[in-house]
Amino acid sequence: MKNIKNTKMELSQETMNVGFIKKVEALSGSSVRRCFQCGKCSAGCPMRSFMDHPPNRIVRLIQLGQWERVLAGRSIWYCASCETCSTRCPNKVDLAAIMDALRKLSWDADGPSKESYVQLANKLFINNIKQYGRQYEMRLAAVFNVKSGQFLKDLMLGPKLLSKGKLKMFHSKNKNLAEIEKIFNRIEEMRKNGDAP
Amino acid sequence: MKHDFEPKIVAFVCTWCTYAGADLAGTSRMIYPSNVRVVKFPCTGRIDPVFILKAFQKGADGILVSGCHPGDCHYMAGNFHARRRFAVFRKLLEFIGVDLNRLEFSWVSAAEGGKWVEIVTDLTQKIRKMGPLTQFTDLADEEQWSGALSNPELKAVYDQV
Amino acid sequence: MSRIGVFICHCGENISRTVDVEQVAQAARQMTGVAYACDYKYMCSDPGQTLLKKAVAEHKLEGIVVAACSPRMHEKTFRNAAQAAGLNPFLCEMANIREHCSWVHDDRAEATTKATDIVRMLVERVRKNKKLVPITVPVTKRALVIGGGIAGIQAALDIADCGHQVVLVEREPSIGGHMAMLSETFPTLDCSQCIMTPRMVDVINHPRITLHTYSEIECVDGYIGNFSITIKKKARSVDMAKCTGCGVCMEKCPQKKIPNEFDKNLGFRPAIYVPFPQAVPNTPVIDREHCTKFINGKCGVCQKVCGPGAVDYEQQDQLVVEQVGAIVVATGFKLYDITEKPKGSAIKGYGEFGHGKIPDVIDGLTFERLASASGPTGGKIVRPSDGKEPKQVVFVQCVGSRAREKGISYCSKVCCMYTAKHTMLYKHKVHDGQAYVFFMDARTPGKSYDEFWRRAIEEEEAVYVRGMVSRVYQKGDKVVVMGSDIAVGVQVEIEADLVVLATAIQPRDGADTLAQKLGISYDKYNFYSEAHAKLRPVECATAGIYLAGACQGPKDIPDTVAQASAAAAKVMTLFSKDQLEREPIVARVNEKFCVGCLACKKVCAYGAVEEKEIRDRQGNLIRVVAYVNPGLCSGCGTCQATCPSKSVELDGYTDEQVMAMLDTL
Amino acid sequence: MSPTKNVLNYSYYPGCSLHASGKEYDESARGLFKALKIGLQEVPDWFCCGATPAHNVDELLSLALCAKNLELADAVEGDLAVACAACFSRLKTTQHKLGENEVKRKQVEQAIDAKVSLDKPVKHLLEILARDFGLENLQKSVKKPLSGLKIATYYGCLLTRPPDVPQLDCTEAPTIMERVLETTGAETVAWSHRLECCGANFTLSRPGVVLKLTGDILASAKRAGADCLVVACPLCHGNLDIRQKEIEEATGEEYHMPVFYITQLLALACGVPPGKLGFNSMIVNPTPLLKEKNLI
Ligand SMILES: Cc1cc2nc3c(=O)[nH]c(=O)nc-3n(C[C@H](O)[C@H](O)[C@H](O)COP(=O)(O)OP(=O)(O)OC[C@H]3O[C@@H](n4cnc5c(N)ncnc54)[C@H](O)[C@@H]3O)c2cc1C
Ligand SMILES: Cc1cc2nc3c(=O)[nH]c(=O)nc-3n(C[C@H](O)[C@H](O)[C@H](O)COP(=O)(O)OP(=O)(O)OC[C@H]3O[C@@H](n4cnc5c(N)ncnc54)[C@H](O)[C@@H]3O)c2cc1C
Ligand code: SF4
Ligand code: SF4
Ligand code: SF4
Ligand code: SF4
Ligand code: SF4
Ligand code: SF4
Ligand code: SF4
Ligand code: SF4
Repeated sequence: MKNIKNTKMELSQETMNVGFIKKVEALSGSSVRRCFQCGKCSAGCPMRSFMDHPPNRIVRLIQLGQWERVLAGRSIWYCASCETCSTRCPNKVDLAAIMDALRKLSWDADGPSKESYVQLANKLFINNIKQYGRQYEMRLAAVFNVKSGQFLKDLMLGPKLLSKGKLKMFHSKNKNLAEIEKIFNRIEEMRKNGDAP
Repeated sequence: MKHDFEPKIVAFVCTWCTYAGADLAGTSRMIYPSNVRVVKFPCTGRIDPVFILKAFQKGADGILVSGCHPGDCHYMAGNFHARRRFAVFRKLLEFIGVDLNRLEFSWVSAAEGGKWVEIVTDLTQKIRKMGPLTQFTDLADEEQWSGALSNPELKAVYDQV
Repeated sequence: MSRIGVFICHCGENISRTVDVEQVAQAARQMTGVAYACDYKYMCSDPGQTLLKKAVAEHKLEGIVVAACSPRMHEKTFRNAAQAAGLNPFLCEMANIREHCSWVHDDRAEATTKATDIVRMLVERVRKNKKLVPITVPVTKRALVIGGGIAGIQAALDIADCGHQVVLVEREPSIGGHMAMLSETFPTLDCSQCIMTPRMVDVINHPRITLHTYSEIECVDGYIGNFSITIKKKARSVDMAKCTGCGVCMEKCPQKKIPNEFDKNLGFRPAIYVPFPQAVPNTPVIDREHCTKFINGKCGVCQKVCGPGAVDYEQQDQLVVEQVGAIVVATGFKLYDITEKPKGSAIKGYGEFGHGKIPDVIDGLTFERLASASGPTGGKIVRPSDGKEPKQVVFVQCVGSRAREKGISYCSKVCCMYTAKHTMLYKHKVHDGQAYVFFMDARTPGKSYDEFWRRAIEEEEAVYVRGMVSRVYQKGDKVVVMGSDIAVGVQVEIEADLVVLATAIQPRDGADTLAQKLGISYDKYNFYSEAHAKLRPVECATAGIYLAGACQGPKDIPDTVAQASAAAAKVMTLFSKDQLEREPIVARVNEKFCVGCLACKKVCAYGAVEEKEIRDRQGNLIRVVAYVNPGLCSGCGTCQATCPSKSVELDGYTDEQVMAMLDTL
Repeated sequence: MSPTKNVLNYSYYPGCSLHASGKEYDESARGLFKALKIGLQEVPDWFCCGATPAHNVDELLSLALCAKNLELADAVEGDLAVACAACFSRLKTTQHKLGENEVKRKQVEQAIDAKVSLDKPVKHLLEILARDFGLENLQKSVKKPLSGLKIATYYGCLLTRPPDVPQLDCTEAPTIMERVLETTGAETVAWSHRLECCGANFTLSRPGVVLKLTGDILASAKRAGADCLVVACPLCHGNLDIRQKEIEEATGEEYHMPVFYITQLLALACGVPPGKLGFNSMIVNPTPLLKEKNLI
């Protein structure tokens, strides 16, 4: 995708994706229009310096229905879900929830940041739940390193943690693992039928 | 503490700002040297430079002229006119050879009791160091100083400012 | 004067603790002119005051010095006591030996010396004091209100309701001002005409209001309590006494295509017209510039059709003189005109917005007329160019305002709010339309104002873009707006159907001329200046003249009405007494010495100094001298210090008094 | 008055981390509760709460997992005690969201094929100690005061945020950890980064980010003169303890600042033998500090 970060915005009822605004509002349960761009969210965001669009600008872009511009940036994948923004927003804009909604929408769509490490980690994490019911950090880390091509990453941490008894080499599956699978399946089913977002 | 020389200080102040500021210093029980004698005017705009000469002539060693801050004049522009007038007057004093350090202009508002104390104290100390002013006690007739510029040299200075 | 009584107060121990009061009294007895001196524990107490009164009688005192607290504390108390004892109160002065002495020094000997000095100074001063009598000025209890917008109407009604006569002068054929032009009003969105027209009718029906419309102030004489006003009533060409307001003349007038100013030229009117149907008075005027009869003498239709024979082509301008005691100035504002650069003004205009040549770029008032149910389109919002309903409307705030480069640095205060209102009115009328607003700040400091603005965005879905517009140009039937969104940090471009500019509020044309007639001051933009921004916000420095509404600075209706009522209250305060009594601390000119240089006139901030002609018995002008109008002088003394020939003196602060004090040094 | 015996009984949701990288938290919590005679019974067959990754991309899944866990917990008597701040946050959020949003509740019920039950109070260990058990009782249970220890209490994000969800303590100026620790005679320091994020979620994917954030936190604690940090969340612990060496290498600052779970120190104070508190599982060795202060 071309870099649209600095290109001119042509605003019209056609170019402002109102459906997108409504979708984000529905998913997050938070108003987007309330935001008056005070910047308090960005002021306290621990991840601001790693983001290309600061959190307030993310809200601004949604207000204008500029989904592509949001997608084109990495900000949503750098949000740590720390809830600082939501806690401090003077307008009760739940930006952390909006970030969740955006990640979900990006996850569903074919966004440019699909390959992000964060997304990969999330995916593995969820797969872990599906397969084992619980997290096994060793496996998570190992698979992540393999899949992300960073074989040597955190190489030194592993043995250290093992020696401290912090990583379990073996894991037992939950007895009612079938239950979990059913939940995953039902959600998938619901989505297929349009019963769930 | 006793000093060798206790100067006489005369303060010309406006009633709305500086006089009230000096009152505040009193109600706040701030202590300052007793050398100052206050003469009250409705406005600094009323203060004729002749009064300053008269005070010097009568033995004042230092003079303070103080009114409202620019823009706060109770009479809108009196302090502004005063400022202009004294700018001219300073030139004249300088011309005569009076040390301008003996004449202080300041703005003290009704809320600035502390500033009043500071200014009076500093001026008193400054004048103590300078010693008594003698050259004026024998200055002749102050009425010449009512701004009638009979002396061409003075007029030249006046026109220049 | 040589029988002076000196009363030294202990103030409990407040003074006596540091000042040896007995020693001061002892010293006072030695001073020239002092006939009696004593000290007492509480001078301001009843026994203290009785002591003073008794002493006056017993010792036949002619002057009094009370050495006690600050005169700011008790001068009134002791002057009253002196008066009760039969002395002129201005022969009583206070020597401040508490705030300026006992409280601020700790050395008893020094403080006592200083207190003695202070008393001596005041004794010398009192010796030179003169009896002063409070000045009284008779008050004509009749007010003039200039300008018949909501400000003038409110002030006039308040004063008249209080029982006083009011003369209301309006320049236009009808009262109403801008508020009559508005559609609905923030922050409540009530219909402007619905709340305005009843007030206009109240004015014309009020038994104590004399209304002069189509009239202007010709000249103003006099001073507070006693103004004489000459009013020019412009020829209406219709006899107000005869006209029934039937409107037949307007219907029949063949000149129908004159752009209607009231509708911001969106509609037309005949040459004989009322500006709008609810006009007050409902009497037409003939616009002589456009009337055929006046151009070439040919028509005369209106006169023929007028039943009561009210049309009078011969009518002349008329001068009326009214006597009033107070004046309320309420001449309102005009909108910044981007189409032209006024001659001799710093205003630059907006070349980048096409200098107003693009038909679908309009100003806020035009939008008001479009949105008004009684407007030229019946409240339908359409584009001036082709009458189509606009689907994309761009509003631009701060046009002209806050633009030093363009000539105005102030904020117009109402446009943020009326733009928010416009986006709502638009959305209410064009449901599928989209409003955009380019803005720098949203200035909404009023009760329920910010909530109103937020509603425009959150509920009416106006898209606000923080950032300004750089250029506007026509592209086909669209108007392209080039702006920026500084939150996103990119340029924004919108192809709009209609662009509405929130242009600056400026004083009316001729505001300066009127100010000069009235002798009131105005700022560099021609807004009238109040005497004190915080403490006297509705009074002019010139006594007896008050300000209301947008002529003093940009203002919305609530502020305007509040100020108008405040001005009315000030007028009523003035009218509450038959005589105006003032402290006799005023300047007086000694005509014998005055050389007529008028240096005093230049420095007097109150316009109190006038020129006075001295004539001989034959009436030949001998010379001109200064005269201080005691009604206007506020006693600052600036003139006295300025006068090169020492010809003007401020009572109560004469040179003699000051010099006497200095002589004690 | 000594603490009443066995009146407090809780069901217990340890969460994945407490079974692995945060096992010393689990051990010390159990030890402490035993010492205080508070019952703690683990919910059988609990699932992962989904933590941040789940709600990050799939809110419904996240809510469904937690709802399922709440259902499982219903089978065990007593309010639900939670140790991990992330689990606590997810469970509370689920209760909060499903309580106020009917649409979401219906969806979740469909997903787990059961009625969601929101009635069981979910409580963080801190809450149980400070409120249910009580600070006074806690103080009375202290056998070995921790006097001399200067502690920086680290709350991180999820214990108190957002304001209307966890309701553990004041969102922006909480004191619950300080109040609990001060019963032991320890000293808590005032410091700036108590509530800043450690970047927990990125420990795997973006360790650089974590290093920066935790580096700031450690620096702040050091500035305030703390001997050690105390946390109530295994994710915070992971970042601050496990990565401390890396941080030191990256920033060139020496910290050697042991990072305790709050239960470790409380249990120590209440007389649980140090050997049972997992001190040797910690990457930054706490022994020298504890020795120096005469605590072991
Ligand atoms: C587009 C727009 C929308 C607005 N919307 C709102 C709103 O929704 N709510 C709100 O509260 N405010 C609104 N305002 C502000 C409101 O119009 C003003 O607050 C109000 O009109 C000020 O009243 P005024 O009487 O001071 O002035 P004006 O209404 O201007 O009246 C002045 C009167 O004086 C007369 N006059 C002028 N000079 C002379 C002279 N020399 N001699 C005799 N008569 C003279 C004029 O003819 C006029 O009748 C709006 C303003 C604009 C421009
Ligand atoms: C930090 C700050 C800076 C400001 N700076 C400026 C400035 O630079 N310029 C400016 O124009 N404005 C300024 N303001 C605004 C200004 O202070 C207010 O406009 C002004 O004080 C309002 O005056 P008030 O008489 O309405 O209220 P107040 O000053 O609040 O007076 C109300 C009085 O009523 C008394 N009272 C209250 N309840 C009762 C009761 N039930 N019975 C009897 N008495 C009661 C109170 O004790 C008080 O004395 C500032 C305000 C603040 C907060
Ligand atoms: S803090 Fe809230 S209102 Fe402010 S910019 Fe962020 S989201 Fe918008
Ligand atoms: S929740 Fe995300 S966007 Fe909000 S402050 Fe934390 S990291 Fe920043
Ligand atoms: S200048 Fe002050 S000095 Fe003159 S009166 Fe004004 S109020 Fe005061
Ligand atoms: S001038 Fe005559 S015709 Fe016209 S409105 Fe008046 S009465 Fe009617
Ligand atoms: S005389 Fe003039 S005003 Fe009358 S009808 Fe003719 S054009 Fe119209
Ligand atoms: S009121 Fe708003 S639009 Fe008008 S000048 Fe001020 S800031 Fe600009
Ligand atoms: S300044 Fe003095 S001389 Fe000049 S006009 Fe005024 S009073 Fe007369
Ligand atoms: S005393 Fe002041 S107000 Fe009075 S005439 Fe002189 S300058 Fe004007």
